[in-house]
Amino acid sequence: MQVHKYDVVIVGAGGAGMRAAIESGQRAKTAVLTKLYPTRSHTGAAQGGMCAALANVEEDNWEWHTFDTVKGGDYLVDQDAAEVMAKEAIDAVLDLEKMGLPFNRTPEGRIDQRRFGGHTRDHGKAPVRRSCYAADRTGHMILQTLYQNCVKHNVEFYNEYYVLDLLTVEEEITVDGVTKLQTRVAGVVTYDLATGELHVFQAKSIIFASGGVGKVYKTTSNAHTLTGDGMGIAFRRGIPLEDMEFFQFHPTGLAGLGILLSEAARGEGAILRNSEGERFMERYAPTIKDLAPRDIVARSMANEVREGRGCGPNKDYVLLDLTHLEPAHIDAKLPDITEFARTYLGVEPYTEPVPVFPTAHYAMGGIPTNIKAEVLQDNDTVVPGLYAAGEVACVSVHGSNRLGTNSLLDINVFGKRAGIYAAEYALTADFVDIPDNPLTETEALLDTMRSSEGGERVAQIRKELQDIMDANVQVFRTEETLLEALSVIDGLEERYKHVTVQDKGKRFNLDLLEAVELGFLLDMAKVMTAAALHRKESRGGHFREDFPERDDENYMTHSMAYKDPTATETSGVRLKTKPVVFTRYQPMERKY
Amino acid sequence: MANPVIESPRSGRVAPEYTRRGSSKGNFEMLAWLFMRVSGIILVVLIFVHLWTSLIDGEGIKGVDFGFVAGKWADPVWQIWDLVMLWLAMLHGTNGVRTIINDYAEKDSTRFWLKSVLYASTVVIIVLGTLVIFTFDPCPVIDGVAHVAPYCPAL
Amino acid sequence: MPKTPAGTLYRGREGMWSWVAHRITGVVIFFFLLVHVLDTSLVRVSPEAYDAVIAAYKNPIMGLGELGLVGAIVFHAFNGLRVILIDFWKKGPKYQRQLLWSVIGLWFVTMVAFSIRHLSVVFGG
Amino acid sequence: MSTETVEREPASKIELAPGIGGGGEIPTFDITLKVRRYNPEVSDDAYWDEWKLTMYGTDRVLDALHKVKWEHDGTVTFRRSCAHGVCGSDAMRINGRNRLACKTLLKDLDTSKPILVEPIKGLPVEKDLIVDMEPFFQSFREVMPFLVNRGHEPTKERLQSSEERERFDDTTKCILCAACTSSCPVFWTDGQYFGPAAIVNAHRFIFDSRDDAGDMRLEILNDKEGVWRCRTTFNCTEACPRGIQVTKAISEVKQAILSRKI
Repeated sequence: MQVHKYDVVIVGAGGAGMRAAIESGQRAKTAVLTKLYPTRSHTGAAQGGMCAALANVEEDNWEWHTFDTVKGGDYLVDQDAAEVMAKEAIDAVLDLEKMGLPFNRTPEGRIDQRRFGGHTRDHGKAPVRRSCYAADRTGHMILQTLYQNCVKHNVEFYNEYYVLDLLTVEEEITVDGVTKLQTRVAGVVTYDLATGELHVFQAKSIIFASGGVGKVYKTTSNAHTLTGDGMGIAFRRGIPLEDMEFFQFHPTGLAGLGILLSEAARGEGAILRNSEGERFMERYAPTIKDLAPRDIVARSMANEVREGRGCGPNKDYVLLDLTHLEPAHIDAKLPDITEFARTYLGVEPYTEPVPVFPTAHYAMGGIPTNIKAEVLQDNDTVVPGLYAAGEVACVSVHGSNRLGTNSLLDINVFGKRAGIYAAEYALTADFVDIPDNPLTETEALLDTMRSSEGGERVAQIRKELQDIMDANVQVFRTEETLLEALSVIDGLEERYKHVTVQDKGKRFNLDLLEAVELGFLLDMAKVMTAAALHRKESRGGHFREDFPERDDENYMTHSMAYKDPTATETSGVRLKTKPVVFTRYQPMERKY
Repeated sequence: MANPVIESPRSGRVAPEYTRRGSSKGNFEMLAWLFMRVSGIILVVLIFVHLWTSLIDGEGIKGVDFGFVAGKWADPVWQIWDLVMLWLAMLHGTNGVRTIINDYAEKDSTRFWLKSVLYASTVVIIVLGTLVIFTFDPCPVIDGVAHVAPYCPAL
Repeated sequence: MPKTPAGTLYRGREGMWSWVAHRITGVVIFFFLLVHVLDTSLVRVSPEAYDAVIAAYKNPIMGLGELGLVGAIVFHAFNGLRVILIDFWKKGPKYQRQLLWSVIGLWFVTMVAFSIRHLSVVFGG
Repeated sequence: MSTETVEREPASKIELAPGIGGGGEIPTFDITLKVRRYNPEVSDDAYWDEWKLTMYGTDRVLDALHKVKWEHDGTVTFRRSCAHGVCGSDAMRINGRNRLACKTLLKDLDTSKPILVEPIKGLPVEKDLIVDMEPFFQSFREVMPFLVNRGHEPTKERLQSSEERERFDDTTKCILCAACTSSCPVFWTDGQYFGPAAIVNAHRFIFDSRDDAGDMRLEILNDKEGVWRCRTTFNCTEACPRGIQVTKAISEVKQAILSRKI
């Protein structure tokens, strides 16, 4: 067993991980562990932009941005976090610019800004230009710029090191006369994909920045690698997951494929039409129409299709119409996404509307953290030395529905905070001793899979999981669909015990990797479904047809899902609640 | 069954074959690159005219003999012409072959020997050629027998 | 190089094959150049020696060889000019393919003209 | 870029042409996929493996590889992540040319013949389609691929005109997939050449008006393994899945070195 010692270990090398690494690498001995290579992460797929109230092109301020974020998240947003994010957004953008990010520019040479869904002037009066962007590859440029700066600061990467376990110890502490168990973290166990060996990384601070869990769905904009590993590891180690019922479906995925066409398309003037050629968003959001937040647009689209106004042979998609825009304008602002339409669907966006349908996009929920990116083991107890940032975390700045561009902002603001706080903690703290036999559980997990002859195929189970999630835990949900999903997942979990990998080797055993990832997917699907079942109201990205109204009286709370084998009625997921933080905005009806 | 030993950690470790062998100071490669282009343009002119006179003009290849050479080199313009052509072509060619050796010789020792042979032959050829052009005698007397040609002074 | 299992030939396009041709013609010309300097040097040995060797160039088989040599030189020259245009002309990289077809066209025209003249000399009286 | 957006409000309702927006039955067809296999744990020899598959019109080579891995042979090993051409994981040689498997539609290939898939050339093969990327990233790191600015740090952003930004826009598209570098005949020879990707990333900063370290990067690329080894074969330009004019970028770096030295 190889043991490496670092002050700070960062799990994941996407936007949040590398943003944290830049801060922590300059302050403490830092290692970044990633199951990919740094620039392969899904941050690179983000297109439209990153909002900040720079007011470069029109009047704007960070309070409006906070309001939009809170309202966009249907008031489930922790407002202290939203304030931090909107306020620090400005520096986050300027930091990136100073790191070299090639933002598009105004005629005066300042960072240009454009409109984006849900971002408005003066508390919802009209759309505002707030999104800073680099063509339609803002995420790509952020990822590249962060990696470039990691190179500049000599950050140590361990590429293709797959983190499989978090090493924790429990100790009794007494706070205010109450004795409870405090979780402490000692390090992580990783699987070196190249050699098939396990390594232990002992660290004072550990930052999870491992991204989302989009692959529980079939139609998703997410990368194959987004399998909820970080969330799964934390969950298995007793850390709760917050707000997992809220999953964002991005309105404009290429129909059937799920590949994303940026909201920037609508920001630049593209509109949605149904089979009758009608601009149906005028009915659903009369004020901001196609630029309504994603949950509303996605639901409207799904509703159009459900009511028989879908296009195509199966009437199962709607159209994104860019044909009234100047080709030159499209080329200048949206070059990549028009290429996607051409490459993957053979549609020429200059002259033909593009078939689109909502695609699973973003997990609003995740590992609960406070505004210092510290992970919580319950509603208010911090796990010392454990941090999370990015999609894996839930600060909660997105509440029940994230606004477009706020994810790139989230990773930059809270990635930076995680890096700074983790390094500062590491400089004052001591190592926690690695528990005895740290590899036992991981080895057992891998050995079972390698030696199993049960004959169940990873791909088959995963496909069935994705099918049921797509059908039953999508834009519209009911108790019935959710219960069915839960029982299907239980069945799949049973079959997963007999899963067989064909590759028995050590070197680059990606067959084994997929099997392990499937385990996390099953866990997360279960948590998401159980949490959705628990929330008997409709809010943001979570729409219960049996409870179509928002219910502030009973559900103005975050959900906290704990692993608890005794909670048999919800497949081993125990749900609790956590209060929402309010500072200045009281809940109102959410209309656009 | 080969059991590969993969060093760990692998990240950041570059296989030795790919580690660059020191960096070169100075502008040699740049100058060589530039020389190829400049000499190339000049050579196109020099060689095309050379080919015209040797292969097309007059009787073509059939017209080439000692007398043809002698007649040409009697004119200093042609002497200079051929001299420049010799030098540029040899250097251009040598540099070309040098890059090819650099590209394809797998071992340092092979590379060294091939280049040594190349440079030696280049020197020999350039020196030889230069000497021939400058010491050329259109009416040589060999073993007391004078070469007879219309342009030779009558004995 | 570490052991890399050999695969198929890389299917490069005009740019790669013109470069391959450029290299091959370059090497051919270089070796001819060495020989050519040596044979020309025979003028310093004796007129007879030179004429004897040069006579060899005049037989039909060598005549075809000369045709090949000239073909190589003309290609190397024209393609070399193309490379220079790519290097120094702003739009060179954009039109590299068209430039190559021009090179091939010019080469063809030149070679037809040269062949007519040269082969009639070699095979003629 | 200007900030003007099309302000003209689009029509509330339009007549759609019949059958607009693609659609129709997605055709299926059969392909033969041949993959070059190599696993040093089992044998030192590489070999070709082949499968016959039924695929759909919208499927890409990556889908075919997944079908093999998920339904036929789990030991087939390749990297992939985003699956739509922005992460750069799945560069491989498809029918002899470097492509991203996720961006190459099967229907665009000649499906009457077997589709050949091999690892990219010039980097050590580790297993099947996976190559050791470290030498590639090493070259990237060596060209100082980051902004260096020695001036005063402004409180707000540094100013840059749209024209100045446009100057290096093309080379900012690079996703570090190595399709260009591993398509370069010079890189295949000994792996010492910096390679197109590193030069592209140097170009991105050399021509950035905000950067002050252009001279240092030019000095690095003036090396014997630098830009002068480029032979303008255009393989890199043709291989780039992002459409970057790689050869042109290299030419511009060459000229920048020349103009500074002479």
